[in-house]
Amino acid sequence: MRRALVIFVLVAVAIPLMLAMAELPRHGSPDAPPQTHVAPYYLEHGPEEAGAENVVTAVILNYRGFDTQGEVTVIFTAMAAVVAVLVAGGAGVPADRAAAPATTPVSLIVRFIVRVLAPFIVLFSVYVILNGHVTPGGGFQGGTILGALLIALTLIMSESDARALLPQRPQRLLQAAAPLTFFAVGMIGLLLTGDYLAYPHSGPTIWIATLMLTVVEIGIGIGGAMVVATIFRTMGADR
Amino acid sequence: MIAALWHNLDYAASVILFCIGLYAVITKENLIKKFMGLNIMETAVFAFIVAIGVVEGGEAPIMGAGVEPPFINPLPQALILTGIVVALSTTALALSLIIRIWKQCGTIEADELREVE
Amino acid sequence: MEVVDARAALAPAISLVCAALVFASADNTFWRRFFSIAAALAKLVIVMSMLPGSLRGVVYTFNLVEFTEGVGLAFRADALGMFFSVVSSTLWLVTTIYAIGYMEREPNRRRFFGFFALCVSTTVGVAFAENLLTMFLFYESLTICTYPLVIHDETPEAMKAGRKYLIYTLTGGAFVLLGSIVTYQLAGTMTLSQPGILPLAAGRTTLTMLFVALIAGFGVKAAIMPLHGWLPSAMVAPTPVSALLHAVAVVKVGAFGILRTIYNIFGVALLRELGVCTWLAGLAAFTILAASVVAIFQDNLKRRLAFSTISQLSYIVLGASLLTPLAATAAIVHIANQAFAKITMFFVAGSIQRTTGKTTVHELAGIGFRMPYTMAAFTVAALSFIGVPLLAGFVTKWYLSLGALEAGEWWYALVMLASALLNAAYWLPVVYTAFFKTEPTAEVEVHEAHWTMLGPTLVCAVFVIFLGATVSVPGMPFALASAAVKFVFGM
Amino acid sequence: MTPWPPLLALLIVVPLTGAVITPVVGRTRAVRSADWSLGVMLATSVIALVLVVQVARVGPFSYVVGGWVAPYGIELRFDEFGAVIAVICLLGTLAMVFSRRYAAQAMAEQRIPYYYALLLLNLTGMIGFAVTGDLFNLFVFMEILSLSGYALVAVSGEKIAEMAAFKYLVMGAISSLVILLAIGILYALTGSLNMADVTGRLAGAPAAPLAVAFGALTLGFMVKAAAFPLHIWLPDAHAIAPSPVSAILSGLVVKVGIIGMLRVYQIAYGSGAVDMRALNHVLMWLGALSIVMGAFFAVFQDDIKMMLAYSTISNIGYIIMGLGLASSYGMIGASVHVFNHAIIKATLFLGAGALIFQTGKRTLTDLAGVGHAMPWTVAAISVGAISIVGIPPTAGFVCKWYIALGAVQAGHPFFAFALVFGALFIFIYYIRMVNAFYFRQPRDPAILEVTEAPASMLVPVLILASLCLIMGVMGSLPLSFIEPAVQRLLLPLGGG
Repeated sequence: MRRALVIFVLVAVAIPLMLAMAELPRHGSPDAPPQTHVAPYYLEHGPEEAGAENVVTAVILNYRGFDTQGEVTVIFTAMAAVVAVLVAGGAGVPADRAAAPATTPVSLIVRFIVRVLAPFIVLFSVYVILNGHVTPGGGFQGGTILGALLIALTLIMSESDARALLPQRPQRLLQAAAPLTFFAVGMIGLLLTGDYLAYPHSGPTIWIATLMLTVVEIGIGIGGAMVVATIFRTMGADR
Repeated sequence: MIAALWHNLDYAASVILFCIGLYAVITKENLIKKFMGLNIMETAVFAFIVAIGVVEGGEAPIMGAGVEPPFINPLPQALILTGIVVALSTTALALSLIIRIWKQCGTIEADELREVE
Repeated sequence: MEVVDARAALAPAISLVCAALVFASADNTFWRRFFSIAAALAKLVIVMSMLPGSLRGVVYTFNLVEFTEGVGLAFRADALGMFFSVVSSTLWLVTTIYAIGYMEREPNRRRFFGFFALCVSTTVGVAFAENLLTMFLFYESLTICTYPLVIHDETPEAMKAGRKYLIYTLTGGAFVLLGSIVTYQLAGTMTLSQPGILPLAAGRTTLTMLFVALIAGFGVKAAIMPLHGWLPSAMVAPTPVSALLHAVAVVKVGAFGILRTIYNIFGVALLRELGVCTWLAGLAAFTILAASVVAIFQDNLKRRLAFSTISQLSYIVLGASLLTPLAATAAIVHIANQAFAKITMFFVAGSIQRTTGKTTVHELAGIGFRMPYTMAAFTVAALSFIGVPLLAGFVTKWYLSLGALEAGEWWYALVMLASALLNAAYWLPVVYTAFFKTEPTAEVEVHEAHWTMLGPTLVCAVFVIFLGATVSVPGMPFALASAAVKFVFGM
Repeated sequence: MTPWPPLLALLIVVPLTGAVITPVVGRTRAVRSADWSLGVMLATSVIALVLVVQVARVGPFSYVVGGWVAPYGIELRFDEFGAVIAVICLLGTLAMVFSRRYAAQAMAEQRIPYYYALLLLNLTGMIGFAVTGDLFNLFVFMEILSLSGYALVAVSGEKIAEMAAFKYLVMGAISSLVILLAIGILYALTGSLNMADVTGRLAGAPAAPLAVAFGALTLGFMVKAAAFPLHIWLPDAHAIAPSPVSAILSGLVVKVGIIGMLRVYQIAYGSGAVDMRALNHVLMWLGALSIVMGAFFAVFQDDIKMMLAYSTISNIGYIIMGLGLASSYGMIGASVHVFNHAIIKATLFLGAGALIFQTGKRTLTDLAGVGHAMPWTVAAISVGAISIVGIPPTAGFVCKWYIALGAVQAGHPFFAFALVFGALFIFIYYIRMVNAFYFRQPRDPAILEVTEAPASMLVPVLILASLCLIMGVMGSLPLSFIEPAVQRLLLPLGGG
């Protein structure tokens, strides 16, 4: 009975979707509307208008920069949510299951390798963040690498050491780094050009545009790393 | 229809993936597995949207010396970058909820939880 | 002639203010009584101050607020509305005095009198409503305001009766609202100022459905036979409340709504064309007879009164649905005639219950000697119901029979006759028991109810005689009824 | 006065930035975050007010963020429907005030700054959702508000809060995905994400993908709006969340689905490519079912917040029915009910929250007689109850009247019938509530010694209750405000 119902639901979902997919413009065709309408403009004007050879980055930071501001807010929301749900959530741990081991001992090799690689990983992440406009990469990707490093370091350290890794006092500020940089850059854009989140791309002030883009990338990177690490640590701390 | 689907095989594949995810969401009792099903569905939708941007023989849309059109549509990629972040956020929240449920009720099996309620 | 005059809105509003003051007076008995009486008195004064104008043919209107285009609260005191409000405001004053005596030792008096005063407001609001929506609003408010009165005792039985009352009347209210919506859509207005606003072009089926919806909606409160179930159960309420429900406000509002539906929404001409009123008349005749038969078998005095009410109200419905001027006159004046006679009886029942604790008919043996004035008043009312000439009830029966003959439907005259006999069959035994079956112990001393209860009873009994005797005197309420009929029939 | 378009962007980014700073502000003392978020909300309200006045004067206007031309950049569009931001700001501000005392009692202090941050994010998400003119941007803001919504349900610390939040999350995430899928299909068909642009380019698109896209959008938004068979996540989530959050969730967040539907209609009718008739029928029936079933379940609830939660389902039913009728009256009524129901439901939830805060009890049985102890709060709740039933002269009446007229106008008198009797049903359970507060003997006499709620709770409740009355008396104001938008929406159908 239950199985029949499940099959029915799946079929009822799949058949209309398949029908729709069959009638969509042909996959990979260069004449399909997505390839002829908005995207060509990006490909044609992106590099000089947005100042980024990587058109994906141009779209993310320029044409759809507002989306990206929303996106960094989403991830901040997730962090706030995780913290709000897990912090000081009252007791109530079932006695028999509470006795999970506090930490799993990490082998010497892992420790050693993480420590040795750490500077290189930082370097790599900085590279990814800063080179986002010419190569695949950018703030999110670099930030995730940095965040992964923080997680890895947390794994191999004692709790107090791991705590010392991240600056305590401005921690909450750093967690909000990405949305804050967006806001700051957006407001500067508003002041300079009269439009929120606009970059002064033409004229002698072009260096300002580049600076702003770089700041945004760095902000996303730091904010992303902090958020990812915070989520992980909050989950881990709440044993 | 089958012939038309053959041309849009990528899209069809994402539908199948979507249904697999949905199956897991509906049938799995374990909350984490349920949520993994949801992640599969997310992946399916992302794959679909990214596939929209594909141009046959297209290159990555990174301009520079020595690259020739056609380029792959950059817009879906930009969108899905956002989409992935959203999915990550949802997953993080879901997992922390599951942690709390486990602490409160001592189980994360949906059928057992219904009894607890 | 139409005059914009704030009094049309002030009449409902003044009691609202008094009700608020009653609530605010907390546990201070003096102020509570003062404001209760002030509410009734103030309203009576305002209504009466408009009466001379109304008799001259002046119509007072006042638009209070407009919610959206063409939909708002507006008041209009035309002849029909004035007639109803004169009756209800007169009775209200009397009932309030009676209630003060009756509720002497009851708990929760603040709530009781507060909502009591609110009911005054809403009833006059219904009477003066310029459009269906205003009417609906006050119609529903009345339901809500009477609910705390019905459940006053807070016993499980009272709560149950209250629930039943609410379900019946609110469902009726929903039908009224539905009817209003459809009316607005069909006619583009909801005004009650015209003799009929609906066009025949709207289609027979639609109009018939609309008629059924509106009549069903108002019919619940008017207690037309299949919809009467709430009324006998609501008897658990304190007697002044029953008097209120039966004579003055609730059921009358229902009957008044039916009059408005027939005369002001559909209009006589349209209804003659549709022919739906034949069915309504049949239903009303059935209710008159069936309820009377049921009443004969009731031993509890208040229950007997309840079924009598059901029967009497259908006089109004019958008169309205015959669609002739004479029957219409009967229908309108019966609002007053039934009210005064029925309220007399309720006052008597309440006085007996409070003074002797007796509630059933067979216990009343010899009560006529203990409470002679009270039972004399009862006798007057009973004779009025039976239709003895010179009493109020006769006027109704006479005009209604004439109206039936005018319409060429003579069998309704027979119904009147049968009803008179049935009334005699259930009221005369009460009188007989009271006066001619002596109590086993011969020693009886006169022990009347307190003057706050006896006084109103006697006043109402006098009114019953008065209304019956002054039909042809100009300037009396009867003239208002005639004016209303003339307007409706375009005479 | 010419509008200064960048204000539209500031409307979103000001509270957004305010929200991310909230935890920083509240680091040392949690109560500072309350002050801060209240200030942010007030600033946002000022911006919102200016914008609403502008739209009333000059009609809809738009702004493309970053100065890029319309289909290439992200366009923010502000029209009459967008005026819902005024209600969002109002309720947000009042919820912030209400939370001051409430949060201090209901949750641990470390949580409080994050609670305010999430509340602000939630409100911002809705503001963004209401004013964006870009399909994907819509999705992003929808996720901000959904994520914060899930978390806000979980922070209350009630026993099954996390379960309710998880249920909400799974349903919400699936619906978001379905919406994203539909956006993807629309993109594949038109190559654009800008709503106006998509509308213009849909003509001639193949039928099956269009049907699936609009079906999926409707399905997704119906889940968000909690229409009848898709409502299962709502009662627990709304009943368990902290009361100010319940007010926001019930009053506003479910309306996101409705606003989404309005946008869908704008695309569908504007393009002329989609036949919405079948879908409209579904909506009408869903609406009728929601009204009746929501009211039906509500009758059997003893928990006051649970009752209010079910009542949300039935009120959403009214709105959905009004949308489905696709007649001008129905649409106007439905759009205005979005505003009015928000105010009414906030009155009720905040009032209920005050009761729970003062008494610690949440069932009608336990709360019997509380009307004598907390007269003002209970009076406000009663006003809300009268209003939600739709008795004039309160806010609920105008909309229901218009929706019923719309039903008759569209030639479906049956739905007017369903609507009126649904209202009757609703009436019955609100009478149960008022009955319990005033007329039942208290089960525990101690309840008579409870004191009135503190000012920070009472004042918002009273403001909202008086708004219920004001919106009823001045009912024509929002109606005439929203009418041009509805006429524009229905223009392709021949003016409605």
